[in-house]
Amino acid sequence: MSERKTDIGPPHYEQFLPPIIKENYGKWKYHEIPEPGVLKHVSETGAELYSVRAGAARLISTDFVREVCEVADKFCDGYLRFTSRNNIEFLLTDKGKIAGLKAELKKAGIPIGGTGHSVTSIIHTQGWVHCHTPAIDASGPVKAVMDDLFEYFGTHKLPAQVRIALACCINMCGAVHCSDIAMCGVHRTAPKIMHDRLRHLCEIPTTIASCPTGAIRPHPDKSLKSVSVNEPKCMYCGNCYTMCPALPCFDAEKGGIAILVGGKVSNAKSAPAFSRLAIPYIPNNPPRWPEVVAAIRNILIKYAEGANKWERLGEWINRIGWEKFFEVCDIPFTFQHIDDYKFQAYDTYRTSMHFKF
Amino acid sequence: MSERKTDIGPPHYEQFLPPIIKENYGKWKYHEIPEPGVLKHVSETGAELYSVRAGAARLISTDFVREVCEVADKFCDGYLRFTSRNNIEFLLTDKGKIAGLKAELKKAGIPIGGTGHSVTSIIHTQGWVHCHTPAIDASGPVKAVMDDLFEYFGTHKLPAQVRIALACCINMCGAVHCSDIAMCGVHRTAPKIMHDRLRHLCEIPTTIASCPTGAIRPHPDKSLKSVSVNEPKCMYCGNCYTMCPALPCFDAEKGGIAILVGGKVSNAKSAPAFSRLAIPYIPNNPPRWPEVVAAIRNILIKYAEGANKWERLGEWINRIGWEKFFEVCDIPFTFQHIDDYKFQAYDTYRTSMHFKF
Amino acid sequence: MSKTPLLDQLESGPWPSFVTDLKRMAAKKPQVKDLLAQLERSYQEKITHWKHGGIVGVLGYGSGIIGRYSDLAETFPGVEHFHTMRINQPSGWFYTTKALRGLCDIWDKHGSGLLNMHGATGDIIFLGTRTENLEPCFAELTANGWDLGGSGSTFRSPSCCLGPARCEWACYDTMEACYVLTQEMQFDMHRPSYPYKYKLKFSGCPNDCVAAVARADLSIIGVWKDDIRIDQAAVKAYAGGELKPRGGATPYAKLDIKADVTDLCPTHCMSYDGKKLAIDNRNCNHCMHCINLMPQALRPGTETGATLLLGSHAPILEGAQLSWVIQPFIVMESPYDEFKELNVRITEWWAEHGKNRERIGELILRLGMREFLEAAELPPAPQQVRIPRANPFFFWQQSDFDAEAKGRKYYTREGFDVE
Amino acid sequence: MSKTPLLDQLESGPWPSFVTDLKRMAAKKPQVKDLLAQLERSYQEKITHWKHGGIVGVLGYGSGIIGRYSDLAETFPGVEHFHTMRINQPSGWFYTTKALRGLCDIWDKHGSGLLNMHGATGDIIFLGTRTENLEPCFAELTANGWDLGGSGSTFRSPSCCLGPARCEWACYDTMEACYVLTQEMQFDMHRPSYPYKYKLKFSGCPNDCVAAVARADLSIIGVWKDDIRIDQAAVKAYAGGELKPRGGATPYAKLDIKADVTDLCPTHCMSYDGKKLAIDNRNCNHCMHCINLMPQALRPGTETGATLLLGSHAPILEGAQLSWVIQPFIVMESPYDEFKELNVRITEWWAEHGKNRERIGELILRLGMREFLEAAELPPAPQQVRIPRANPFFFWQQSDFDAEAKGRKYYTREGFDVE
Ligand code: SRM
Ligand code: SRM
Ligand code: SRM
Ligand code: SRM
Ligand code: SF4
Ligand code: SF4
Ligand code: SF4
Ligand code: SF4
Ligand code: SF4
Ligand code: SF4
Ligand code: SF4
Ligand code: SF4
Repeated sequence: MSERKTDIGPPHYEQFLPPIIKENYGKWKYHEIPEPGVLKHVSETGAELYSVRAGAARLISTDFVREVCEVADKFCDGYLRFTSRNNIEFLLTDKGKIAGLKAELKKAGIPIGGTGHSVTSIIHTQGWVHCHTPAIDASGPVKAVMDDLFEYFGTHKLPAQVRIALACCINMCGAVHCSDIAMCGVHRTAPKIMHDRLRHLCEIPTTIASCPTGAIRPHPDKSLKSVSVNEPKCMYCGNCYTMCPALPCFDAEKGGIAILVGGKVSNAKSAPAFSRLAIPYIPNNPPRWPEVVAAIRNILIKYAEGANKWERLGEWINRIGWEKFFEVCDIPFTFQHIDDYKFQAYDTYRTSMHFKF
Repeated sequence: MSERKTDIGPPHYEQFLPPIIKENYGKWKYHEIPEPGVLKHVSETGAELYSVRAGAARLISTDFVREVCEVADKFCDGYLRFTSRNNIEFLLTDKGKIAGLKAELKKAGIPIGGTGHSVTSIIHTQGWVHCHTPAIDASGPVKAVMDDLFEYFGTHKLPAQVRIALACCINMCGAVHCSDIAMCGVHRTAPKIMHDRLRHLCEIPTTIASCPTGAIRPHPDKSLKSVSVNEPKCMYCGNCYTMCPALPCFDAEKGGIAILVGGKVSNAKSAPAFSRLAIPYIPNNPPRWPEVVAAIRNILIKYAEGANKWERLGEWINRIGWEKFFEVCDIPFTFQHIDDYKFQAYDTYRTSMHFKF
Repeated sequence: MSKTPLLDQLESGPWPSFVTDLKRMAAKKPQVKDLLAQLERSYQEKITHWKHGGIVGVLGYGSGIIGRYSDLAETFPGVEHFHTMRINQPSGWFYTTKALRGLCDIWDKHGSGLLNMHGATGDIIFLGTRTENLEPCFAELTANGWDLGGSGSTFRSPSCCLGPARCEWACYDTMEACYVLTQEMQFDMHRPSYPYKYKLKFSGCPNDCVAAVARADLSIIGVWKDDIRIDQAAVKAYAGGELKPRGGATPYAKLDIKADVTDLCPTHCMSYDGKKLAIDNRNCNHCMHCINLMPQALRPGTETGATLLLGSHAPILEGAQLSWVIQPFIVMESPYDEFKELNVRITEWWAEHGKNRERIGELILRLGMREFLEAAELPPAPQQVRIPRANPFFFWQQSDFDAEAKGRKYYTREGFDVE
Repeated sequence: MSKTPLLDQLESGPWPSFVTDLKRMAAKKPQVKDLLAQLERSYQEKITHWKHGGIVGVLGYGSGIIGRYSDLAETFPGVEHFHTMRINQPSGWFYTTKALRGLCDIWDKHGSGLLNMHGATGDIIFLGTRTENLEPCFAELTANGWDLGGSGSTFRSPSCCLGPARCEWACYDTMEACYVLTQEMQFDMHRPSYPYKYKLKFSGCPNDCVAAVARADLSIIGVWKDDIRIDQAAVKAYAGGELKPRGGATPYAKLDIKADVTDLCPTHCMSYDGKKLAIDNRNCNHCMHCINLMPQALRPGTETGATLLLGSHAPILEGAQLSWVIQPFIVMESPYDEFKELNVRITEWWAEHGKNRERIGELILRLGMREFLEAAELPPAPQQVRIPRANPFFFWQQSDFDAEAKGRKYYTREGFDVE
């Protein structure tokens, strides 16, 4: 048996770069975005690189990857990349080939867009397809929302870029916590304790320590060798379940989706910011989550109507004030909107007369 | 013996109002400030009230009060008031008497000013004159600073009003925590435990609970019936001393003054804001605290030079950035400036690329 | 040679000298002489010479007096006892000379003759007397219509800006509200029954001239709901330089309405076309900036009342807090029943749940805004928060699920939940 | 009748359907058929059917595989095991079709044929295989030059924006830095020895196209120290409308340089007189706004490097954090020794002091920035804070007093203290 290879790390990227990039590496001078989904980068040497950006489901098959490879072979000498938001970029130097590439993608049902003032692909997670803690599916709501917002993917109609993300539970894999619009799966049931299993599967001190709100205590009945949960102190984070599988906190009826808005990552104009709770709960409604789709469209439309040029969603809200956001979007303000979670809470309170009636 | 009177509360204010105020109560239309220290209020009825504002030490004698009463009798029909910042206001209706009043005050060494874009009287506390926890005196540093900034009391030279405050310990009686410039007495010594006295004077559990950082523990030697202090966890707040007199945390050498800046209270333009640490420590140097006086003048001058019209000190700093404030005022940035106190700390960190080199 | 060489250095300079003032009193009162001598020692040694305060008071009261003893009583017997008496000031700190002289007479008789006009909370501070003088002094004060203010874990002496007495911007009667509430709360002011101190401050408008937002557990700040009143003729006079910005109290001779006013409006809800000033009042933040700069052209609206904010205090124990909005608008009119009842709900909830030395603002942080708002019977409102929460860690209570079951979308408060 | 009536409804609509894609794979792979069937059950019951993950892996590694088992294994035996393999992606997610096909071949052979391009951390996610396939699949991957990424309490697969490969704004070589650090940290990536996960993300400029500030314990964001380069001729072309704002990717045909650029500059350090654009670079915040809108007129300066920010992560446990500045400027050039050494100091300090499942950002909040900065050998700098502390609760250490005794005014760090 040959020596087992380990710790070789990923291949060096250079072998995957098209020649034009190798030649102009670090020499790019400017870019243009001649049409939605098409980027043109011009080098100091005068060389021109075209990138055509296309959307896809993130959950894909090798068949699909092979299809995409065929397109890339045909138009891009076999060079392509993926973006940090799971779009595909076809890299080519021959401007003349763009039309053909676009036609081919169209035929394959692969949409082009995601650049500039668009809604680009939704960063998302596993959901019911692969994870053990989701309150919702991931790919399903994403598909439903993108179907609805499709017109915004391939156009530059919005006041600025709009980044949508989804996480299927509050672990928030992905950048839900800093997105213009975010869907977050939420549980609303305290863990059900499976005393029989707990005894065998879980370390009691670790389980107790795992609860950020201190809701878990040793069970008063010592003979059970289990724990009890002080339900009013539980905010359904599932952290105890991560540490102890005998504490499932799922519930077919009470799970759902919260919508958070106004986050961003870039430093352009305003600083990076967290997304903030807009709608605390929308019932889980597979397969197409129509209330979620409608809620997101509503927010997007109000934003598009109300924002100034160049204003990200959160910048718009900050300008008009959150009280106006709730008014304009006709979203009720509830106890859940008011932070009561430890150290961050105070900083969210309005300690001034700066508000509107 | 006649019935003992209790709970009668303060006298009704109406008996102290001059007739012009009674007649125009709630009917004031606008005001002017024709010269520093002189306010003119005009009523919807056309009536005109003049108020002449004068500064005084806040620590005064009945002799001084009687002197002031004489002036008020002579020019104001016996009506006067004090302001929320301990200035005296002489209330009069006859414009012609202002000159005489001013001359009389001048003779008595009572300065006129404190209006508009001035440095008005310094809100302060007791210090060595009356309190048990001060790190510094109060009246002394205030006198020294006001002597130095005297030219700003009776003029309207600054870009906006500048409110200075002093607290002799970190209990911060007064509004030190929200002032343009604040002096705050700070200790830098952990409490010295007087085991003999502690046993008799203090409840051990209350004493332990009083420490916000959890630095106090039961003394390992149970027979002592006392406590021990984990010195590196102590930030010298004196709260344990408030609960237990056997834990003095004073020290003639290590006490001193911290300077905080950029706070405000009004909602004008920007929201109310806390003062922030500018200089963590200046040695205690009675009787005239020259280093403190110089530090405050330096900050005031840099502000006056750098601020835009109407900009409060904190608004100026926010516009240029704290890194520039430290640069412009030539104040070293130290570990002490970086918040590390519990829940507020994270919110002060720079979570963006928005800074200047 | 002078006995107070260090203090003497505080007699020079243009600002009035407390040392000079105290010295003349020292000539009459031995305790003031000893006070100066002890203070000189503190200036030499850089340390206080007051002992940890003891509990002293007048009969039936648990507040209003701060006990103070010297740790150098043998050297300076005059300051062996040097207690403070806090006398509740009248609304707006207005006096007649007659009233002031009356106070001086009492204090000359029973105390050191030293005082502060006023203490940082607002009281008249009589500084320095002996235990045995407290009761006679108190008797004479009450006989003359004065009473003690608060100290310790009580309702503290409220204070207010002078409001309608002399200010054109007062959105409610701060003076009367302060007086009425002070009277209403006499019992709680003089008998410590709270977990810690509780302060009220009344400001007539968002300029907040008593710093209510920073220093009062319950801050009552005047505000208007309708439109800022504009006098366009006066606007023109400002633009032309006939009227001076901020009533004249600035170094600037003339207002540039665009640069100085509309561009600096924090919500950008104003516009000025060189002739007419327009305000989109629905987007005004009530910051007062424009009104402050043009007092003859602009005035608050006429549908006025107050915003209630809660929770401010100095840094002990978890860091300072500013008060935050709990009720965006309340009509403040005599007899202030709505306000009084709310105040009772707040203090009762705090008294029930607060730990020793826990301010109301800290208790809310510990138990959560919802628990507080439900106890205070206040519905959630977006004005209460600057921004909604960022974390996904929120709670649902049975009342929420019940409302959902009834077909309501969200529970906000019994009778207020949203369909 | 279809066995997946609910999922079928996700086949319509213009956006590519994962259901359609999976269905064709289901025709070839029974496990995909079972996956769809189980997913349909989840859609019906609104609940996941995956069990709490178990620990599975390849020999010698403690990471790179996420164990996953169905709780309906008897009904859907194809998904009894359905583990994920995380394959470390190449820098910038560049591929040749040859490389991609090679990966597909391996996965068709050893797994479900389903994958994510890419996971949220950046890995290629091979979704669904059985325990017994892990080792052979791994052998074939490494034979072809691929390796597993991180999972669990390890150094996670770093990621980077494409930087100099295609972007004119890259202030350092993100691709190379990411590659070098990934190689450097192989041991820590594959053997869990940290308190929790530790992520690195490299963005070439403050636009932060990999969301480093939000999702990386250590965020390396490119920046320049000198002046923004201006091409005034191009400025004119923007003003005239010959050049389109933001390269054309907006609904707006023409740039109004004052309204759109200089007025929106957050530091107001720009001015435009209708002809020339001027920048007061000492007051520029590096926000990128002006550059973003006028890519042909403006470019970052040439004295470039990166800012290091630390601490971001999702909300577990105390709420989400964004990374904050720990070193305002570092030169990022191969072999990145300064950076590597700092990274070691950071992880060693964290490994020593961190509790189980405590991210580095949380540890710093628990122990204080000073302790961290001293361990990391970084001096305090005003750029690290947005605002200095408001509370007066600060500590002094012996080193401060020692520095004072030596006549220095402030201690900032051995060798750096201020005279
Ligand atoms: C390809 C990609 C980097 C990569 O290595 O994969 C990329 C590429 C570019 N970004 Fe980006 N960004 C990419 C993710 C991001 C992200 C990360 C994210 O969304 O998760 C951000 C931060 C988002 C946020 O703030 O929430 C991001 C914030 C920006 C910005 C800031 C815009 C703003 O107003 O906030 C710019 C500047 C601009 O668009 O003018 C920018 C500009 C650019 C430029 C123009 C850079 C250049 O000169 O080539 C590229 C084309 C932009 C376009 O599509 O309009 N890129 N860009 C990523 C494409 C994602 C996608 O497929 O949709
Ligand atoms: C007399 C007094 C109220 C009282 O009941 O005693 C008062 C009276 C007036 N204040 Fe005030 N303010 C008084 C303390 C305050 C305070 C509280 C404090 O300083 O502790 C504040 C908040 C300070 C802060 O923000 O830190 C305060 C913030 C204002 C402002 C907001 C200015 C700003 O730019 O932030 C105005 C508006 C203005 O000046 O144009 C204002 C305006 C006024 C007006 C013009 C109101 C009026 O129309 O009559 C009065 C004369 C102002 C002047 O002196 O220039 N008053 N004013 C207080 C005099 C204090 C003193 O002796 O110096
Ligand atoms: C006299 C006065 C200072 C002055 O010279 O004006 C004062 C003096 C004392 N304050 Fe104060 N406070 C005074 C107004 C304030 C204010 C300002 C205000 O009320 O507007 C504050 C800030 C606002 C607040 O309430 O938070 C204030 C915040 C404190 C604190 C910190 C409370 C906190 O929550 O952070 C303490 C510490 C304590 O309660 O143990 C304190 C404690 C004290 C004690 C009782 C010291 C103690 O620990 O026992 C001081 C007695 C001094 C003495 O010997 O006379 N004092 N104290 C003020 C009361 C005069 C009056 O009645 O008018
Ligand atoms: C696969 C992936 C989601 C995806 O579909 O893309 C994922 C999936 C899981 N994440 Fe994640 N995380 C993934 C990227 C992230 C990110 C984004 C990133 O890395 O940029 C985050 C936010 C950033 C961060 O690190 O904080 C993230 C924050 C979490 C957290 C919360 C950590 C925190 O400090 O708040 C958990 C909970 C935990 O660690 O127990 C978590 C836990 C998990 C676990 C392992 C569930 C668990 O408790 O054991 C999930 C396994 C799902 C499965 O069955 O496959 N995952 N997770 C992502 C990794 C793919 C990859 O390697 O490329
Ligand atoms: S967000 Fe939660 S449920 Fe979704 S993949 Fe991450 S850990 Fe799993
Ligand atoms: S779900 Fe979260 S809050 Fe609830 S008991 Fe478990 S760990 Fe605690
Ligand atoms: S600030 Fe401190 S020392 Fe000064 S009066 Fe208040 S409690 Fe006493
Ligand atoms: S001074 Fe403050 S921090 Fe120090 S031991 Fe006493 S209570 Fe604790
Ligand atoms: S708070 Fe407003 S109403 Fe009261 S005095 Fe100040 S400016 Fe006038
Ligand atoms: S009060 Fe403030 S927010 Fe309202 S219009 Fe005037 S300046 Fe603008
Ligand atoms: S982060 Fe900056 S350098 Fe990297 S791709 Fe985005 S814009 Fe270009
Ligand atoms: S990068 Fe941002 S801060 Fe700097 S000049 Fe441009 S717009 Fe202004």
